[in-house]
Amino acid sequence: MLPVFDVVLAAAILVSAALALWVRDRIAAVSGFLVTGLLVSLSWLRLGAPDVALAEAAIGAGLTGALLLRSAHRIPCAPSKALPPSLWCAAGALAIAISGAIVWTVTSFGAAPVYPSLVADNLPESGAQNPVTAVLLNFRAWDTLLEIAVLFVALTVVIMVAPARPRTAPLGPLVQPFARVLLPLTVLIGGHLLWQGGHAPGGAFQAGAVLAGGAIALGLSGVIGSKLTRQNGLALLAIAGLAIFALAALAAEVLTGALLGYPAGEAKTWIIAIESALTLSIAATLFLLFFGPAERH
Amino acid sequence: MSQYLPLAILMTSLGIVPIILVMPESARRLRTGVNLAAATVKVALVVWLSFEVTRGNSFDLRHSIAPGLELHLQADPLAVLFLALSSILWLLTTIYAVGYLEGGTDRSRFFGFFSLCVASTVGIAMAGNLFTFLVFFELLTLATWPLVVHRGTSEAHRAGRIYLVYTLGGGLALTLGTIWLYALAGEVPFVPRGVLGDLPETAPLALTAIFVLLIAGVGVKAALVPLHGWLPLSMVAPAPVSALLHAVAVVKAGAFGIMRIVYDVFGVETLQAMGLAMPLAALAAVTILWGSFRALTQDDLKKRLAYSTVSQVSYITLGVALISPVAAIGGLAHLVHQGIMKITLFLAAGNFAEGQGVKTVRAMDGMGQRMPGAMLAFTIGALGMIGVPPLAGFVSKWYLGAGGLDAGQPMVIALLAGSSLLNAAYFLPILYRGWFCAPTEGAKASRRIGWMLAVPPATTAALVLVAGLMASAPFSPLGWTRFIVSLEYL
Amino acid sequence: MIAIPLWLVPAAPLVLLLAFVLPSMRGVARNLVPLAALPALLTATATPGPLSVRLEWLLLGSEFSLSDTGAAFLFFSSLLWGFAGWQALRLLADDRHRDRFFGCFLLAMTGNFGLLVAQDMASFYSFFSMMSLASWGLVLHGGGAPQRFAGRVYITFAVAGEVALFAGLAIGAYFTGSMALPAMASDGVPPLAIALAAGGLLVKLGAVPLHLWLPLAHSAAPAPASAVLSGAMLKAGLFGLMIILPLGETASPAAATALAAMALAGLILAPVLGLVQADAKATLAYSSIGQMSLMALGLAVALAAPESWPFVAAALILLATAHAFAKAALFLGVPAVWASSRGVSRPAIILALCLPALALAGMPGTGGFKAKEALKSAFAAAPEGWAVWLGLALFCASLGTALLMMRALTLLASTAPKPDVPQDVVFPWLALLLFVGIGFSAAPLPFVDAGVVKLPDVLPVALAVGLGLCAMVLCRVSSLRVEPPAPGEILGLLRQQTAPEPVLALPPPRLPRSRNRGLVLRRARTRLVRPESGSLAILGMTAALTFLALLPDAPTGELTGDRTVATTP
Amino acid sequence: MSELSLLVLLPFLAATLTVAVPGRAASLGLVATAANALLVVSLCREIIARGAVEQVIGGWAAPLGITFVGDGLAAVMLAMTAIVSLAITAQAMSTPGRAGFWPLWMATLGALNGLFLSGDLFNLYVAFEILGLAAVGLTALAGTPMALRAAFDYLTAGLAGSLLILLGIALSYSVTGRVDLETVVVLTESSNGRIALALIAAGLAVKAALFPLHFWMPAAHSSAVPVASALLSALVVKGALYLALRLSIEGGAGAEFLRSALAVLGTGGMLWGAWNALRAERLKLLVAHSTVAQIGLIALAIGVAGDPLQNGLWTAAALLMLSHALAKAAMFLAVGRIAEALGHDRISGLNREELRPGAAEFAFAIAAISLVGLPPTAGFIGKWILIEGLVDEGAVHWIALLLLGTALSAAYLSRVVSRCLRGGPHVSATAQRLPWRSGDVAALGLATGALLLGLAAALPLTLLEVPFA
Amino acid sequence: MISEYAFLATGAGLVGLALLRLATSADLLMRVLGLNVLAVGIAMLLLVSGMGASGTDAVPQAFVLTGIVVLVGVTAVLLALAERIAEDRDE
Repeated sequence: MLPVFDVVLAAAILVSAALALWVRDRIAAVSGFLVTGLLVSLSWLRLGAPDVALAEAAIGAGLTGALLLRSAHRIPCAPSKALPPSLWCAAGALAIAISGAIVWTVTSFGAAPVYPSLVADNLPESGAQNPVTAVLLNFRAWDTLLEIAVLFVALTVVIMVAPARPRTAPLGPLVQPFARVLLPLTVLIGGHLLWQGGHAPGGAFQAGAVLAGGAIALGLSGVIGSKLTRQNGLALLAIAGLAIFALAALAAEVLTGALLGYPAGEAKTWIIAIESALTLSIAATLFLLFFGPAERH
Repeated sequence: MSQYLPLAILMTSLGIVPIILVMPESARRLRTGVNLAAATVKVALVVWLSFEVTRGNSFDLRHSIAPGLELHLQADPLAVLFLALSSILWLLTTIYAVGYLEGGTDRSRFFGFFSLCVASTVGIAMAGNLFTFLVFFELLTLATWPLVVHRGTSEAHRAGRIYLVYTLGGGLALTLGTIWLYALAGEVPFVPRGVLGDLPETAPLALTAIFVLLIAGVGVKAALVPLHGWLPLSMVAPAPVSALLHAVAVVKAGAFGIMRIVYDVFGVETLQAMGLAMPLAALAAVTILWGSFRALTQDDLKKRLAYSTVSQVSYITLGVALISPVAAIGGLAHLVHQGIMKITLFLAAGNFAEGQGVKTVRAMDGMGQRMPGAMLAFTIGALGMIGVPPLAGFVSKWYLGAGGLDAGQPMVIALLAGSSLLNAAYFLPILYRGWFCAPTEGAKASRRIGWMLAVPPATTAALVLVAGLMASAPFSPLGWTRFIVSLEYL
Repeated sequence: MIAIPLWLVPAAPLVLLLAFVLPSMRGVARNLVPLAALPALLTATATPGPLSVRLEWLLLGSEFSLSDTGAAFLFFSSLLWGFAGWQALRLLADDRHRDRFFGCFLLAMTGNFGLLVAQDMASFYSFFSMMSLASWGLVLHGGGAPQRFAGRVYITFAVAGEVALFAGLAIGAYFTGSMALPAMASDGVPPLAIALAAGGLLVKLGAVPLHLWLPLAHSAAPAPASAVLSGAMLKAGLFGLMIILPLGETASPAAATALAAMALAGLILAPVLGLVQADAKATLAYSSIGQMSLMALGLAVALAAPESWPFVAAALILLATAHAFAKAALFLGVPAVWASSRGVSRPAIILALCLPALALAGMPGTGGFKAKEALKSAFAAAPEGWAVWLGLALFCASLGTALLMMRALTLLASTAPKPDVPQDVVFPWLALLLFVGIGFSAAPLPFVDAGVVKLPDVLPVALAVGLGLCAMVLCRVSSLRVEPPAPGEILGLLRQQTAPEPVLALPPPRLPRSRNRGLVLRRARTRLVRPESGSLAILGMTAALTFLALLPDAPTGELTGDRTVATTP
Repeated sequence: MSELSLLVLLPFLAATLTVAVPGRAASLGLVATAANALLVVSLCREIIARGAVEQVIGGWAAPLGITFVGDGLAAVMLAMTAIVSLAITAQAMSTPGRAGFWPLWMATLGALNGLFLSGDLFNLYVAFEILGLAAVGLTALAGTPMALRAAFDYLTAGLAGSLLILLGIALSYSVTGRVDLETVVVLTESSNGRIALALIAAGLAVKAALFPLHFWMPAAHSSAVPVASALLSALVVKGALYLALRLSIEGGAGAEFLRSALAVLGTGGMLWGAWNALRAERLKLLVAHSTVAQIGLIALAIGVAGDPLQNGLWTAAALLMLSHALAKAAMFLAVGRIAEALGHDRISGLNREELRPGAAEFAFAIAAISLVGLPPTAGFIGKWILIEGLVDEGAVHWIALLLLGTALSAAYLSRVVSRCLRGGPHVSATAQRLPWRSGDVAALGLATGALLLGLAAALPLTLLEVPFA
Repeated sequence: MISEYAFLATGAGLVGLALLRLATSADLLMRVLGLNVLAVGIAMLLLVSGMGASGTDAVPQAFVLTGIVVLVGVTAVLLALAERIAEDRDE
């Protein structure tokens, strides 16, 4: 039964993606993309990757979708002539060829991944029970540091480019209570995800995304927008993640002689400390990515 | 201490380049002072060096750039010959240029590149291997270009562009040949009688191709037909630059390069065995005649002189290509002789243009009355070019003729005779107009020529006379040349 | 006598020339021009002769010494240069370009003296060309159209001669391995070398057909210059030939025949062309051709019969000396005639000019006669079959010369006086005339019996006088007129009548080309590219690379062996 | 703390500080670049003395963890970055900056350092993302519509490129089960592994602006502010080229198909870039097209160098990169100064101005010499090594192409230099050259450095001899 | 097994679709969407490759996570740029 579900799911993903990419209506396209994201996160759950599925739902579908929705009506359709059919066909053929090559490559017999055993062997020393968290924040923490740097750079560029701020429409008295509930709720969920990340699916990114999502909703409703986004404090919070992570990396090197090499036995503490900082920083960053800079230059 | 003499000689001109380039336009006295001081110091250093070399001291400065590649400065007698020529003429040309550009624009730029030009010439002279030679050879191309286009007119730029096309093209050929040779033979130092070992037997075709590439590369600067097209065009440059191009630096560098390639890379015997000497000599012969033919019909004075250079420089090539010590003496001596004669001509021509606005042969009427000194210098230079004894040109032609016979090529005598006739045919009308025709009515009022313009051509004219008259004195160009050839052919 | 260093002979005029460089010195220097020849004269007459000098540093190693022949040539040359210089001083006193003239004059003088003492090829050639080229200035001095034409022709021949001489000497030097000039005459020198060198010298000598420049130059140059040209410089050619030809050693019949043919042609051509000239100086010039041809004939005989050389040499020296003085006296007389009015002085001058004229024609009692006698006796040794026409040639030479002299004097007598010629040009001429008259009649000639005058000796002159009178009468009676040919003979045909350009005509100045060739391409607008085409390119590239990855590779070596990265060779 | 850690982390720390303290951004940048340069010097000394340096991050050895590898090639690239960064910082300090420049610049520096040191494919991908994003930010810095549009196109192309790289990494993971650099040689052994490599190469071609995937590049490089253009052209594209060279080295003989592709594409780029540069009317556009041509040349050099395990021709490519970085940075700085002084950057108008920046023009000329690769520049030495090797192999066609490329670059660069030398009737007699400015020193110093680098080529070549451990 | 193939085909299909869309559309928003779909497809491929008998490999999961975060940053920048371009065009 399950394989059938998987096949249907796979087909649905493809169809929704094709819809998202080919419908003319902006909102429909973005919606299609959102649906694709959700279906994909579902499929990833099926693939045994709940961490990623969570992240895709929160960030890939959720935040990206919000960003796209924000921008969809502001970016006009390009008045472009249709591509000549010959080129179209050529592009289609090439795309199919590449897809085919990919399928062939992956299905051909390849070496078994070397990582599972390594991860399993070293998991106890990593300070996290969740292997994904262990990889992210210990085994390959350097990747994560650079990833934070990407967010930092993205934020810098967005602030510099400074598009017009999204319109915030006060939601009115009816929704205000809902908003008041939303904030503590997101904080709660975020905290849980962060804490859970140590041993079960979840972690800083998912937590940060949830926090940011809540904050964006509040911001759009006009509850916190005027106060929070007009101050540089949020920006400082956003950049603090990178700074703290980098300093921690250096500090670890001072202590153990290896960059990002946490002192033996204290790995968990370090990871949680870093993750906490990152959660706040990521949340602030994502929020600012959505809302843009405090002031236009 | 004296070990660094070659470097010191190089730096006297190279070191002042940045200093002069950054000087403000108005710092005339300072600039002149620096220029003249450097030139004087260099002459002194070169004299010192030549004494050291005659005493048998050798100089070797090496700087490794990459494995198998090094910059190598040395001072063998051949280098000293070229050094002495360029340093002395540089001093004179600098004096002249200071006077010539009085009130001109962009003088800092001009003198900066002027010095760079001479620095590269010095580098070419003292290059101890083919790579070093190549480096300075290309530097020379670049340093000369701003001088050629100095006037900034469209014509100058056209000439500059063509100059670049030719010389950079030649540079590419030279580069390719050099790299190829390095790939075949490893390091290629300049050693008398060549460095190729048994390569002529193992890779004759490749060596022939390399020889053609190398000669084509240096042949552009040496203005070998058909690579000479840039030279007559670049006479649009100011007179001191023309002097530099034709007498001190560029053309000479090409001829000197041919010498190095023939003597110190391939070696005359190898070259003869490979059958490459005769084609080179034939090319030189064609160039000699062709240049002279073209000079006949030029009305522009400097253009006529330029074609004359095309012809005369190939005497040097001819002397080198005729595999004979006597011809070699002639060719090497002509390196110096042609230099001092042609610089005399160009400096005098510059004076005509400056003092009387005369730039064409047509307008030369009565120049002997209007500017007797310059005309006298011009006459001496021209007669020397024709080969009239006892001037310098005669000495080299004499040795070339004898060398032709020595090499079993009696046609060389006919060639020399024909060329001398052509030389006379294009120079004597100028002398005739200058001395025996009445000045035309429209001749411009004379502008006073300062001593800085008057002295250099007079000096070089005197040198032409002395070099011919005292040819057999031990320190004459001829004497030095004999010394060099005794090394090459021992 | 005073022992004068030999190098001073050419150096004296050269030093004087240097004085001309300073404007303040020029006045003094000009007056010293005639005296510049004094060291040469003193050296030529000094006994014993001066020591030879060797200057290793000079040119290619120079050697100077004075042979007997050289001394004889130097003697008359120095005198001629001195007198000519003197007259030039007077004649050109008011000329604007006199300093230019004297510069060339002194330079030519240096060359002439120098080549007479030079013993090595380089310095000989140097002095020779110095003389030739400087004479160009003398020819051109007048600045008119005839001078320009003459100058053009002269320099063409001179340079060609120089080049031939250079080639000959260079070949000779190579084959003998010696720079010494007499080595040219030794064995082992290829005939080509001698022929080339001789060719160069024959140009100077004015041998037919290399004489074309000579009448033009002589008539175009100022009279003193013509005097030295004809009297001294032509002899330089003779002198050179006497040294470089292998005379007195082996017979070379072919060369002798060729030279004899040239000489005979000259002997015939000279009077024919000279008689129809309208200019006295041109007539005199043709007479020079005749006389020099006679001397060439002497050389030809010596070439054919080596044993005759000592006699021929002496005779040639004598003949050269006689011709030099006589011809110089005639040329210097031309300004004297110009300066004289049609009154008493002119007939006197013409009469006085008859003396050198007769000497030239070989009138018994003159130095010319003695010289010709000497030559005639030297010809006795000529080979079989030569004797007949040699005698005829000598007779023709005398006859021709006599006719030419008559023609010249007649022309001179009818010349219009030139008021701008100063009167005092007469004095140098007179002084020279004394030499011709007094000094030369008594020249000691041991091998010629000068005492007896036979009828055949005066025959040519008498015949000439007779013929001349007949012709004159004939012309008067029949009003026959001889149209003088264009100067320069066949070269006259080449002469442009309108505004001659010097030597080589220039093409019209070319307009600078405005076409702007080059590698620069202009006006490239950035095309509007479809934004998606970039992605299309990426897609295509990706597919292409993927395809490439699937292509089977050439077999590669060990893949996972040594992992050391290679570096520069 | 080791140099390696500081090299990658200091710039990021500086970047955050410049955001936090915008008033001191310039001096912070200066301190960071200076410290970076000192660190590089110290690292190079260490590498020369003791061979390649390796650092295992977090104590987790590859393939699980990530390793920093400081071999000769990495050191040369780091040194290149350090030199150029000093000049760019100097120039940026002398011109009024825009907000955002310093953090972006510092992030670029950090990303480059991380890129050059990284020994892990996925880590390289992330570094590329930082680099690409920061470069886009620098492009957009000018704020003009053109710059923004160029930035957008740059980012989409760059993102497509990095996603292709990621796709390649994904495939290589599926083939070999690991993603560290050691996996490359395994990849070359099978067809599907080579497909993964091909995808990575396609991504790199986009990132390196390799013909014909350079479409985004001229607009981006010519519309950015001068300092940013210099950075983009000199350093950012080098990241991708470096990785291409690294793959060629790691792949060894099996990467031959990649090298053939690079050679062909490089040739195309060299010719196409030169052609466009010959036709360009604007100075900045000319320089940008020249970058296309020069990248083509470098790719050609990597491509024809053959198996780096067998011969040392690849050092030529490294030298060419080094030379191009210095010269092109100098050139863009000079062009910026010229355009600023004249108010335009039309080539045809260069000679008509009465006030001309002499020092900048001079810097341009010197940089042009280096770019053409005339002796004794490092570019020349690079070409020398390459041609000498090709002669040995008898690859005449490649030699001819190299020479053709050299001649073409001389042709288009001389267009500008010749204009600078031209006075002509338009310039009045009182025409003056602008006096020196402190910022000119950067361009001139960099250009001179590029010129003299050839004389000191022994140093980079010695460094390059230090092999990958 | 079938599931794996299905998701593999999905991943490859997403990549193909995205590449095709990128190559055929000039629309700014479509390009952003296309790139995002491309990234999702690649992530899918990574996860499919990481599947093994003992569960999904954690390392590619971490890669995908990183990729998702990176992509949201880049998307934000892209959209910001696109909006500014649109604004500038409107003005």
